[in-house]
Amino acid sequence: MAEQAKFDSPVWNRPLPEDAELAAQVREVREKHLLQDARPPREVAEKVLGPMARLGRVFWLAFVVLGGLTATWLVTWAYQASQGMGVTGLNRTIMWAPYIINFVYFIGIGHAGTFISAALRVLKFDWRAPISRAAESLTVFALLVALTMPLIHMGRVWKFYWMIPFPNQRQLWPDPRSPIFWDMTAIFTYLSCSVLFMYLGMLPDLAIAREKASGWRKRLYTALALGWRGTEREWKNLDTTLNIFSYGIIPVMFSVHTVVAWDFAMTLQPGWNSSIFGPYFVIGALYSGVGAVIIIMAILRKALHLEYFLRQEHFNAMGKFLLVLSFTWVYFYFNDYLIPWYHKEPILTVLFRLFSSGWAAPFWYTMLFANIVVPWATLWSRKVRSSIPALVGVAVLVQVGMYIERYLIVAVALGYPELPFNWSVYVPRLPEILITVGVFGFVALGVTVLSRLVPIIPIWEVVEGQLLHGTRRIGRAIFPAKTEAD
Amino acid sequence: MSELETRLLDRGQSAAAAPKTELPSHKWTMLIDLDKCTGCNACVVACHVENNVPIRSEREVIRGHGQHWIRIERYWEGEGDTQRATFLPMLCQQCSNAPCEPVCPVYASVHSERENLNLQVYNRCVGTRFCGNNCPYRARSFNWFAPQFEGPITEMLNPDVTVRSGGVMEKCTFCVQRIRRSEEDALVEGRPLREGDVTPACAQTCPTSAIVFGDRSYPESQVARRLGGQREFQVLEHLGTAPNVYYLKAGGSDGGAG
Amino acid sequence: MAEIQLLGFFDEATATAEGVDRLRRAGVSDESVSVMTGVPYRPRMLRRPAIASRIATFAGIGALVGVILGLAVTAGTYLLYPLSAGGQPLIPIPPTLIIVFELTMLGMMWAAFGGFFVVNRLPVFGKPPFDERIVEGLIGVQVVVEERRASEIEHLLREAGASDVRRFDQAARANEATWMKFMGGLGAAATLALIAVLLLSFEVIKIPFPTNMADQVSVAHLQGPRLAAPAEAVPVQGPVFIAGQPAFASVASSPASIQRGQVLFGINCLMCHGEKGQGNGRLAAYFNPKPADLTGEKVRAYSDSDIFLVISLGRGQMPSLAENLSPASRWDVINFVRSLQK
Amino acid sequence: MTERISRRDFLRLGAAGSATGVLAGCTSPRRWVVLEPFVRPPEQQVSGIATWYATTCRQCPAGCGVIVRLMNGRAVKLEGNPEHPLNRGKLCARGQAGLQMLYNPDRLSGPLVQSTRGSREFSAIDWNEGINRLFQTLQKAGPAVAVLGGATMSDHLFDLFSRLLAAVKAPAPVMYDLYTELGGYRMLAQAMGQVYGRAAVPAYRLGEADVVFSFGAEFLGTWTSAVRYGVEYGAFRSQPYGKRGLLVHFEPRQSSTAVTADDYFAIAPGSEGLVAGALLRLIADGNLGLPGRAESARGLAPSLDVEQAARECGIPVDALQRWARRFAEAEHAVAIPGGALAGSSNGMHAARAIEALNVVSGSAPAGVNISPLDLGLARKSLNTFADVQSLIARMRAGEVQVLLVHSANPAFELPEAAGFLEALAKVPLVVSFGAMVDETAVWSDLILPDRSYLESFGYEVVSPDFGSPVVSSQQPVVTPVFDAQATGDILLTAARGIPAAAAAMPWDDEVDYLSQIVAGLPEAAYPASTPEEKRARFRQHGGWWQAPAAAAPTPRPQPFTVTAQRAAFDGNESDYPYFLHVYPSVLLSDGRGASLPLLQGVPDPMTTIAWQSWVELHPATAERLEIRDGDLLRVTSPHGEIVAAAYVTPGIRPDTVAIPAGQGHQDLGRFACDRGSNVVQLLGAALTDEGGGLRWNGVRVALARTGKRIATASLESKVGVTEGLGYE
Repeated sequence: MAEQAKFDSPVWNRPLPEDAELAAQVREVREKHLLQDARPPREVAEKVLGPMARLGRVFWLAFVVLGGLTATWLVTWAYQASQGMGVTGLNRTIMWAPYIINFVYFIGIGHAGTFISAALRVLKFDWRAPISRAAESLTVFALLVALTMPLIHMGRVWKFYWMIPFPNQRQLWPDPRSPIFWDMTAIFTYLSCSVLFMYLGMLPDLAIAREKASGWRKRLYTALALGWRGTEREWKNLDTTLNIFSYGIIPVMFSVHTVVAWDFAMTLQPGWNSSIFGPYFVIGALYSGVGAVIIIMAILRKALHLEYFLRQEHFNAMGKFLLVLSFTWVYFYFNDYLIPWYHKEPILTVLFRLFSSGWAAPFWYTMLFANIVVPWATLWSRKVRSSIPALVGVAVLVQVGMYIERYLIVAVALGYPELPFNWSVYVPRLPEILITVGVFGFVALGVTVLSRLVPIIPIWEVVEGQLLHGTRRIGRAIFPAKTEAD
Repeated sequence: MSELETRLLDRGQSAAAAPKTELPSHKWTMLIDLDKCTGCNACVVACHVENNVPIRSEREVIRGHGQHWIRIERYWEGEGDTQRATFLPMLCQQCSNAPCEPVCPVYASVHSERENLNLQVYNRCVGTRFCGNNCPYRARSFNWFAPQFEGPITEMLNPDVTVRSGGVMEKCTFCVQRIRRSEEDALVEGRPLREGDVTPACAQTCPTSAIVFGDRSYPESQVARRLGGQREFQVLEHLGTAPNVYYLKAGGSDGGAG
Repeated sequence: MAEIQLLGFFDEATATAEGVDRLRRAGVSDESVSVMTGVPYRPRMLRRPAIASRIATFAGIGALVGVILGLAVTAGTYLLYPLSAGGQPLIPIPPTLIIVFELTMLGMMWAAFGGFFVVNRLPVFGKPPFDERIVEGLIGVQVVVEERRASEIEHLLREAGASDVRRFDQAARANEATWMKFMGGLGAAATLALIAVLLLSFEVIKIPFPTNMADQVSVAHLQGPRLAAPAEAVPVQGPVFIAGQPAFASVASSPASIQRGQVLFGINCLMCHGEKGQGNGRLAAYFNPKPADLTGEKVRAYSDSDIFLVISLGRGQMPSLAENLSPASRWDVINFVRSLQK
Repeated sequence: MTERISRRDFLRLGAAGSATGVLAGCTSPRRWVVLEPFVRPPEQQVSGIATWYATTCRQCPAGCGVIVRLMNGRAVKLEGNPEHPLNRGKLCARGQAGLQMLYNPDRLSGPLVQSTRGSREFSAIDWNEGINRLFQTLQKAGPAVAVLGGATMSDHLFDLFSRLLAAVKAPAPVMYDLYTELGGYRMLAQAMGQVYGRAAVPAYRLGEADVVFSFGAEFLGTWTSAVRYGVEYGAFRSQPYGKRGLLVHFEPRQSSTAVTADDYFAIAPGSEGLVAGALLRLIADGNLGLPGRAESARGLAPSLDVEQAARECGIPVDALQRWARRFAEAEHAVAIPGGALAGSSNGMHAARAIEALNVVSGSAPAGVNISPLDLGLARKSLNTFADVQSLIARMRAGEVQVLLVHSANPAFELPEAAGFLEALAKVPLVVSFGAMVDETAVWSDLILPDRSYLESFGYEVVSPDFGSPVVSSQQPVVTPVFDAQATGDILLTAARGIPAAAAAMPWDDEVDYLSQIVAGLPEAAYPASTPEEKRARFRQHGGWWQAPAAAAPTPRPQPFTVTAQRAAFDGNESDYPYFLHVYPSVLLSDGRGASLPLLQGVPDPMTTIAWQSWVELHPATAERLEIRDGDLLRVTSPHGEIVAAAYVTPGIRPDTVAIPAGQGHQDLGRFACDRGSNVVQLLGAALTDEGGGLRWNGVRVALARTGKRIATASLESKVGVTEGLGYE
């Protein structure tokens, strides 16, 4: 072990100032900021890889429960496919609802991961480093689920490949006019590029894990790391590729949810055919997505003992983010509401009446409470933002609120077509409830298992950040400072 | 062998009888005179029988899975004690700018320019139900379950019409099988289609002749002659779907034409 | 002249830069030196020359391919299947733009990913110089030198501050030949997979999965047993026969009628009565008595009206063909049979 | 090759029928869907040639001509016979559904016996044994035979039954069913007899009418020949030179006829006669209308106070005044007495009052010509409820040894108070000819299932008769689907052993009988010379009729008086606060349609409810009793109680509840049984003042919630259609 001490270079073991007062300040800065709190890479890696490999009782319990939910999902789906879509609560007026609500919701969740990784990378927000991979893994599983939702929803799911442009015996391809085709192209692009993006960013960490692990994990990481050594050429190419992905995936992300919004906006359904639906859905997606990332962060922090990486500063920043998104979302929602309200378009007036005083009022007010009142009332306070339980509480409320919002748009508005003879109300039945609960379980299972298989904190990004961050003394005060290396 | 030649051969015509040019185009149009509609439902039953539309059980109807290609929408007009019901037969409007068509990812809902028809190709349908949502008339019905025809009831199924499997969208076709049959008959006899050759099941049975069907592009047809009057309107005209089903408002007459 | 690879380990960047400088001064070319780190140190920090990445080129080509693919999928589909939908023009531009955009981005990112693999020759086969300590934070400086200068360079590195120097022999390098083979194998596998999917999608390999509507219940009874017409009932098209009157509405024999009759004979009669009507059709062997020889004396003696009745009502084992042949078609067949008798 | 191909196999091959299929050696209908289906709708392909047969619809007594489309020996579609003078190519919902009568999965195959009545434990016997049992009992019974038939029994069968009964000196068949009772056939015929001298169901020509008053006549839904009235109504609405007739409807409930009317008055139940009387009074006193109208009205108008009458009926006086003037001034004005009159105690008075309006306007109905053409064939006449009561009395007195029930379902259709089932216990042998096990078959000993109307022969003299007589032909369009025997043949077979009957019924079978009847008809509209050709053409065209006569003789009214009479109701107002309005369901009619999924599953036009029965309530009533749609209500009358689901609708008077007949079967197959409730159970057995009809429109009921609810199987959105967009 004496040999090892030599590796602990001064970069990672920065001495405290002699002055006791300044030393206290530095200690405070280090406590607050992960990137100031530099530790030797070996130690950082150990903080990630250690808990990851220790599969405790809680993990197995979660695995069994979430695996059970996933199985419920698949079994219910098989039942529904064999019996027919009639087992759901859908009817001749409301032909879309449960699965499309889930579809929109999960696509929305999938937005935050890439947003945090790519957009914040482009903007050089270094604090995002420890969050990005957890967010990306959420993206991947949420998108996977979102991709299955239109399939679950199909009347003849065994013919799903008819929607794929591939030469076939039918001699017919899908119609590119259909928003469903746009959807599939956009989601496929987004999902595949998200997976590649996540994998690229993971390569150096997999190389670290390869060196540290043993047994089957060693073999797994050896294969996954592809012989990454960290040569200067590899690093440069990785940086370029990641930049291309970051710039590329941001417009794709916007397009995905815009296209999802167009699924609705392209129709003649009152309450759907609104031109603001695209940006409104994108913001809604980010809103619920950032909320979901906050929840995942809190859970992973607890489960994998990531207190070192995920600090108050991160929750604080995410809280601010949530608040800003809430403002933006309200702005769009108000737009979508105000204009038809002002026009007094009859059928939309019916919908508004329904929301404000009809049977849907409890849902609508809950949604407004969860999406507006609570975030606005609480998130301005640093205290709330920094308190993990409080912030998670708000984030959970936002999830509830955004789910209800999708429910109101998809299931309620659809029940009010222009000919009042056909109005209808959607009441969920057991199959779609089981499937919905099941897919939540599946996403949780995916993130849980993945967080035990790959380093869920990007070690190299944290270490790089720590390398580039230091303190600066101005007068008698110590401040965190950042080196702009690029 | 071309499709047309095969069809002619089946009717005992040698392939040489097939016209070398394109088949003539039509503007199939339906006219529903609300002044004459009595809500008797004869059209509904006739349609069920002609087009093998399954009857759904009570439980299914309660769940909103009732399946009809044409239905009589009954509205109430007026207030309080003077409230009076009105009937509006609603079926696929065979829109020229059909909102259901472009949203279908698999070309199951397509347009026939030649015949001015909105076609539904059951065997292509994968059941996304996008078309159903996008139909402002809610004229499309989905097979929530596979249809059930009990015992000998299968014998009365019309062999000209496919029985749609579960998970497939269906809708009024203007009895395209009858159009096809009449077209063939005309071809075999070497004459153009005449007014009255094609009548969908609903128009045929309608006791009051409230439903009239014909080719709008033929100026002597009943529909062409009766179009353009004061009473004419189209349902949800403002949406720009350009339906090919025209309605005549109740409470007036166009005198002698009907 | 054998070469050897040295791997020196430095604690931090300043010493590494010093080492790199010394190597350069010692006449070791920049190409022979490579730095390995667990953290992305910028080349400037280590006094290494700047590196240009070719990934962007790949991404650009990918984007171009994406544009072409997007146009092919959209416009190609419209042109191959000129199906009208929703009153839109045959090639609607706005939806095309959406697809082209998505596929452009897809092409760009996939190509960048692929480029990353190609440029870096990933995955690495063989055992190029590496040490676990690099991931723990040490900076490795790899130098390829002639064997005779090895100790000189090692000394130089240690002097610059290297805490340790490891020697690797010539064999410790990435195996590019294996990499090429691997990539080739990958390509072959992808091609095979594509072919397999094509075989499935063109139903050359058919998965016996029910296609639902192919087995039609509505036409099932066309296959089932023919039901006899109800006795004594008269269809709307008219009675077949009224006592004391000849059969109705005969069609005069003409080349057109005979030609129609031939086609209809082929459909409805040939399988029993044979191509020339001699009672020797493919199914004749199954019958006792045999199907009638239509060119024989007996049938010649029949009046047209009698033949019409036999076709309409059936006789013995011959079923009624009233459902298959309209009255006019029956006369066409009779005219054809008469032409056979000539 | 010694093995022989079976006929069935051969037929399979033959049936494939298509050139390419057979020549290629693959005879599968898959061809139609496998080669092309993925790129084109299969409807683009049509195959085979259809055969059409003309016959007569027997879903209701009217006798519309239908043509049946056959593919490969299967009936696949019914359509109106365009040649038929009654319905002119049109058909109603019930007619369209007729194929399910033929292909109903619950039809019986072969005769059944039941050892204990009501046990529903039937055992199959063969036909010889079944007919033999009938024959032996008939032989022993002598004149103690009774026949209870329904109005949809074919006239030829009625003739055979009548001949059999006459031969054994038994009273004539009793022809009575709920459908004709609710339609007022018998009562209206009686009233026509009093007014014009010939008792026949009236037929009103509307094609040229300027004003039509409909007094509870649901002539566009169920009344007499709804199809013909539909045709008439279509012409009535678009007459030459842009003329459009006006329709005014008087009925307590908005039926589909009321909906289509230009003006509609929700009059108090049983006040139709009062309205007609007041209109007469107004024409007479106001000296309204064309010359001669007021004079004519003065001779007929009853003495009444118009204002009081208007109050009682619930019509504003000025509206009455306006319409009286309109009616009197119209060149062609028609007043139609509806079926609902038949159930009111004052029905005959009301019918005379309404017919007096026609006398005033000079538009007598067709079909009441004083001297009808003698066709030399029998036609059935309907009996009154009083006749049924006397049959029940005979049964109770043990004077009936054998009861034959055909086309009627008395156990379902007669009120319990009539005592039919108790009397039935005294009859040693009850034979049902029902094609399915209905409620009456359950209480019978022997079931000899008749063929459905699409499998059997017959003729029907069309009634109502719109000007010239029509004998509609009935012939089988398919070979029997089930092992059922024509009742006519059974009767002829059984009669052979009874000498008197054998002499009266000398035919080999019913086809022989029909051939002789048809041969005796006068010259028809189509050419036919020999008797053989006559028979063939009769079947080919779907009946016998003559070219329309230039002008049918106008019947001259007999002297008659009109009196204003108030209707009587069972139950006092405090215990039973609501009038009960019973009406035949547009789809299920009196309940015989309940076995057809096509009629069960198609929504009722006014409520859009399928598969269920309901009680229609006014929103004010519902609010007072705190009733919502789907609440199960206990409806109590002085005679019984039923439980049915509420349906709140503005289309009914607040003091009235309406329940359709048709549901509430315990039997009649899987589609009918255990659905809803039978409104007949609320009725008593009281007779109307005149004419011996059942007073089914004179009952008051009380409503109470049971606390249970069911989901309403309706197509409409109740919120949507009642609240709508909220801006109208």
